[in-house]
Amino acid sequence: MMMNMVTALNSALAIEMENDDSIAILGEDVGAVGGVFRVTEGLQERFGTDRVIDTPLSESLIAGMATGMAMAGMRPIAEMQFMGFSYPALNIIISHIARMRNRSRGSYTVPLVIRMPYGAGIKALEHHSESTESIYAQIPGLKVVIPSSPREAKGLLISSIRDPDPVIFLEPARNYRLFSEEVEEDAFTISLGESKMVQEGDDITIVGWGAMMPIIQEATHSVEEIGISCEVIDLRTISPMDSEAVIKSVIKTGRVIIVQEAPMTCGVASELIARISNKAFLSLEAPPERVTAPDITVPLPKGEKYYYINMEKIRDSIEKVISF
Amino acid sequence: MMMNMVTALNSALAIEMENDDSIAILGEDVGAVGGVFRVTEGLQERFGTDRVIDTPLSESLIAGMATGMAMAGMRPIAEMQFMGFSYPALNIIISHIARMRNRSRGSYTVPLVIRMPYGAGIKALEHHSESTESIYAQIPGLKVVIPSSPREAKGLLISSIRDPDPVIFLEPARNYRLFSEEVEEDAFTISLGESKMVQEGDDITIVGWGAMMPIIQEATHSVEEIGISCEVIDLRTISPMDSEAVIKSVIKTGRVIIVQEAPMTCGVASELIARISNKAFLSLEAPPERVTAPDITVPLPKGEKYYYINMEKIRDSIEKVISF
Amino acid sequence: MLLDDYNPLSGRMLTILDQDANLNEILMPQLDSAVVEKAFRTMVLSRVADDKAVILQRQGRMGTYPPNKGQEAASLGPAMTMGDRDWFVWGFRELAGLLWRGLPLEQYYLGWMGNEYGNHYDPDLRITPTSIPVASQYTYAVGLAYASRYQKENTVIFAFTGDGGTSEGDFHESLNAAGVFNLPIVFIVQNNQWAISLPRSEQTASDTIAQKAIAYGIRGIQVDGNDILAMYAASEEAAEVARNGGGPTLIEAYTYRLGNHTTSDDARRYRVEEEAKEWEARDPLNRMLKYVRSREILSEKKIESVWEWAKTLVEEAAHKAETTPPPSLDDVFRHTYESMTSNLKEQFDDMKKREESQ
Amino acid sequence: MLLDDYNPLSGRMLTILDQDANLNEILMPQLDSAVVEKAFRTMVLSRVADDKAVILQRQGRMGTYPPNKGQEAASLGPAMTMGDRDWFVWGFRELAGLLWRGLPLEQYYLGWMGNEYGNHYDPDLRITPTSIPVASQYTYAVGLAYASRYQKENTVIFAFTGDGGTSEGDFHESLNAAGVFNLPIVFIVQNNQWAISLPRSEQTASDTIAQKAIAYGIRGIQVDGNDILAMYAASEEAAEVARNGGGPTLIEAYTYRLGNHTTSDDARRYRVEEEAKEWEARDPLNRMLKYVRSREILSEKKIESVWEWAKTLVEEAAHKAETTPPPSLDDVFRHTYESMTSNLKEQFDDMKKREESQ
Ligand SMILES: Cc1ncc(C[n+]2csc(CCOP(=O)(O)OP(=O)(O)O)c2C)c(N)n1
Ligand SMILES: Cc1ncc(C[n+]2csc(CCOP(=O)(O)OP(=O)(O)O)c2C)c(N)n1
Ligand SMILES: [Mg+2]
Ligand SMILES: [Mg+2]
Repeated sequence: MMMNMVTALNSALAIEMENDDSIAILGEDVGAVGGVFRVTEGLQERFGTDRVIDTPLSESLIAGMATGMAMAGMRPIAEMQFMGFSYPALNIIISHIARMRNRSRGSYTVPLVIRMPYGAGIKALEHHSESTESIYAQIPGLKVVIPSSPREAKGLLISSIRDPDPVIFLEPARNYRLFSEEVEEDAFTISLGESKMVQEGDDITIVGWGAMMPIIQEATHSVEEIGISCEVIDLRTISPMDSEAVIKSVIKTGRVIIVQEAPMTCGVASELIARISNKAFLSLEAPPERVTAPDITVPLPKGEKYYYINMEKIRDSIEKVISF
Repeated sequence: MMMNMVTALNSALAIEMENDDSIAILGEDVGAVGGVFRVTEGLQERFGTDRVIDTPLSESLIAGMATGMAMAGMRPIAEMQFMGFSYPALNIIISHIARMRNRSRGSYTVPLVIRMPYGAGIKALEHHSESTESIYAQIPGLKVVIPSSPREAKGLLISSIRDPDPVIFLEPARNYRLFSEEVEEDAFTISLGESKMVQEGDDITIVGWGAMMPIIQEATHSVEEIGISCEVIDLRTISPMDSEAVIKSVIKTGRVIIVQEAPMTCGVASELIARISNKAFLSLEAPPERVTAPDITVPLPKGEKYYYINMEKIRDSIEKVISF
Repeated sequence: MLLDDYNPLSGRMLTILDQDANLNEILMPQLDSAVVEKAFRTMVLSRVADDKAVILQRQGRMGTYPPNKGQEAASLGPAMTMGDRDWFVWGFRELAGLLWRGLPLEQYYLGWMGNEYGNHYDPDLRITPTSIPVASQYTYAVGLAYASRYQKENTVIFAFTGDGGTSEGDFHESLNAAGVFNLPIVFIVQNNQWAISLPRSEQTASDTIAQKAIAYGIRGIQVDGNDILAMYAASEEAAEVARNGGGPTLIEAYTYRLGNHTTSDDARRYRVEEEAKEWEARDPLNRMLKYVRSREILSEKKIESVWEWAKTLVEEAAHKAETTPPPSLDDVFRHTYESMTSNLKEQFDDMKKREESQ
Repeated sequence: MLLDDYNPLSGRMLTILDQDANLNEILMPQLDSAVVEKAFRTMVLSRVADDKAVILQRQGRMGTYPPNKGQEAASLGPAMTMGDRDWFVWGFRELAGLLWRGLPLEQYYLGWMGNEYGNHYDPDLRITPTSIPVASQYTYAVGLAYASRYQKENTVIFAFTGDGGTSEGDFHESLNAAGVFNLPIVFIVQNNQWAISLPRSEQTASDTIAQKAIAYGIRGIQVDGNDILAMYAASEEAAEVARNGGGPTLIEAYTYRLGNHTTSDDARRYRVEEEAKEWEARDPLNRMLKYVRSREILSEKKIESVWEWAKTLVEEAAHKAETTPPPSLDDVFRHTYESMTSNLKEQFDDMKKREESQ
């Protein structure tokens, strides 16, 4: 069935809720409205207000309430309306959700999912374009998943819901309705922590995740014309991070670019490069490169072009690394 | 005059408050008690309750209140009781403090300092041993300073107070009273954004900050005996990060280790290595190494030894890199 | 004192000019007709400008926009009582008040068109930038108030949020601290009955928003937010109390969002249209109009001309905003810090080269 | 109903057994003497265990510790009313209640000695782990309550924090949501008059903590927190209301922290010693003792023996805790996720090798 990312996510939620009545959704405007992006559309009607819960405007409470529900044996799926509004919940996420299992040496666990749209490129107001995924990726005890396509979104969300650990599920807002693809109607899973080999190639490894994937593919197609063969990896889960697959690829190609929507400093790309440069040191034929946003606050739409990564930037970087 | 880090910080605060009555301190228990580590001791008595303000138990408010004071032309210095209790303030710090200047294109600025003790090694309760400095370091618009010694603490704090931008000032709790050194009684400044060359050497560059510095020096002294000459750099400011100095050093030595108290993933060390491996690529004679905590929650004191970096770990890493 | 007579436990809401434009002469604030005229003009201008913004958005000429329709009195009343050096701390739905304060409409438009220069206010206006993270602005309002007293400015801070905003931790921490420090703030909650799709009754179980003041030991009052005179009177008293060291007040402006939450929203998904219909009968602008007519403050001809005047201003402002050049690369980088860090400079130079080579 | 008669606007605090052990026979809850005896024993055990912890810390055998002295009744009363499947959500100063609930004292000690196994509770106890970030536990208490209703467990959640905790955003968001969802929770604020060095009067400007309930449209009551009978009666009623679908209640337990904030604190820096002296006269344990004597629930000899019993238990628990082996490398790594990620495994193996080579 053809689905875009929104309908694929909706399908994942509906299937899982159908199969497991310990699952409940909570967040701002997730009910009648179906969330501001309509990911939860129709679910309240179908599963009732007890299982699709419109909460007051309180992000810290949403995270904490989900924590308690999970501790009591439910499988809550919380929605933060945008990543930029998840910051009030960081204390609960860092101080409780990530640690409850370790703090209690396993007496209590917090199997929950916190979904949120993230990323720029949707011409939005301030705070609606954040990509601070490395805040989450650095917290031990959390898993952080970022799908890049409708099918990936469905399979990864189902895995996240079934996972015994808390998962931060970041949905690239820009890709919600960017394209559709064939997606299985039934449930299926995609393992957390395994990257996806999007395309094999010999000359250079390009790694990305989320909204960067379609742009990376544009760029790699364009350099193929000039004879550069790219190996493309979609990281899919940034925590745990499948650096093994990336390192294996770099050992083969000798060259690597990490494409990251977020600003440069202390992002996920830097972690990957630190691992690569340590473990693929002798294989590297050129300096590992990053293509990232500059270290500035995401500009409002009129200035976004100075921030957002486009295919030219990636292509130029490929040419630079190849010709090193 | 001999000062430990607590008295040096106290001296910086007193001098600056004496000279500039737009400065006020606010936080939990900063008044009569002088803060839980006594950094603000005596200041309320000296400067009054209007300038040394005990706030209710509300970290988000503390950060926001400081923001408003700064917007109105004051120079607030806020204290978070521990880094682990700064998370409720992250929304205000990320969403307002870091952005007010850019958001208003300079109409409003937020020259403030948020001080907080950070780091493990003090046998403390849960949440009292955090080192999540890379959360702060990745936010454009913030500066993040970490002193390693009493003298550094005083000079850097005075610079931070006088800086036109918001500064997160992280004080290694472990070093508060670890040692004393000669510190000028009067005001002096140490530039933000400039690392310190602690020791020149030829064979390998060791970079650290905060509580890691004394441990690094122990390790480098111990390897000197076996003829390894270390160049040691104290980063001092992790944002902006003086990667130029580090890169220059690595180009000279060809080898590098970053020592980071925090867990490995997405830390400041990964950023430094990403920059080094890109810009000193041809000079690297061995894979850049990190010595960091494992990716786990800081254990409670009884298990801390499995987390905290000791000099042996650094020494072993030096030997490994040297013998590559 | 109104704040006593209408305290939150009185069970009464302050109305002076009711929805049929009946006037409570005893409580009526003293306003000379020039002021009433200006208030009327401002409400009209706000309404016309707001409608225009919705159209601009629909035409792809503006970004997501939160309509103000129906809430004009709630921000205008307080704005009318502000002194020159008082602070106007807004959220994102306070257009009428901002226009009274003197915010150039083109700048307002510019902001919603996605340009940070929309927030580049003349500091003398003492308006803080738009604040999107709901209720977070209350925390810096407390700081402004603290500084006001510390600097002996004798100013009052007027801080706005919505009914949804009252559920945020920041609302609580701010009102509590303002109470403890006895600060000169007037907290105005525009209770427009909805927070996107969540009705007021599901936002909090308290009967009124005003009674939340009791938790902080501060004054509270529920005011008919569509009644410009009541909003004026309550704000004036609260500001005077604050200026005289009497501390903060929470004003619940009981009003209604006649439009969608934003231009991306479709209110029909969650509320019955009759509700909005009913509230249209209580439209603050109509009420004002009736008042202006009944008191003969303006002739019918003059009233007509106010709309014309507003339309002209709005068109001009839209034009100015639209013809403002987009931010330059320099704009986008330069205001991260007072001066660019070397890392940023490197990134800037790189982008500059890219730009020039294109 | 107590919750009506002593509503926060009544200006009255509920006391049943006053500080001179005068009893209000009318309000007195029905407790048979075995229960009273057990309560007395638990208070004594708590007191002895608490004093011991302070000594252990001073001797370097325990980490930073927050003394409970003087607050025994405030957590014990509610604990006595908890059903088997009810949840006990504590912060960090609720020893007496925990002991009643059945938390093994050695495990309590183990936690404060710096070992995560101190939180490895038997899930049947339904005690959540220590929560250090003040008031944050209130947010998950709401979730537990939601789940309780959803799962038709008919349980009540008892959630504790301090007077300082009431200033946190999480306190507000939690009480508000509990009100909106009408959840079965009893929120107990141990108002011990201080939050480290900040006196209650500077924590909030409201006259009582109990009146904060009004902001959320829920029940509130101020209770003499040193009166075990009043704490019992109020909690029992609040729990019953909750269990019958009547929603949450906020109980302010008006008490006093007789000791330092923690063993790292020196209360003489910020409060006059007379204050503590005065409160010693209101010590909940003395009051209980007077009651036990006056009702002749226990003979003098038996009373004596309770202390001996407690001392023995405490010594045993301290010994057990101290002789518990420290966490292994495996302990420290294994509980980050259900199964170790490959990155973690690599770090673990590395440490393992280091450990073995030493
Ligand atoms: C912290 C935060 N969470 C979520 C949002 C998304 N959001 C924008 S407006 C809004 C509703 C606000 O309701 P209210 O405070 O009543 O103001 P109104 O929109 O009705 O004027 C929400 C949830 C936000 N801007 N900030
Ligand atoms: C979020 C947070 N901020 C600061 C602290 C440090 N701290 C520990 S206890 C305490 C005071 C708590 O006061 P109260 O809630 O009255 O409880 P009490 O200690 O009096 O029992 C503070 C500030 C903390 N633990 N958590
Ligand atoms: Mg609203
Ligand atoms: Mg207290």
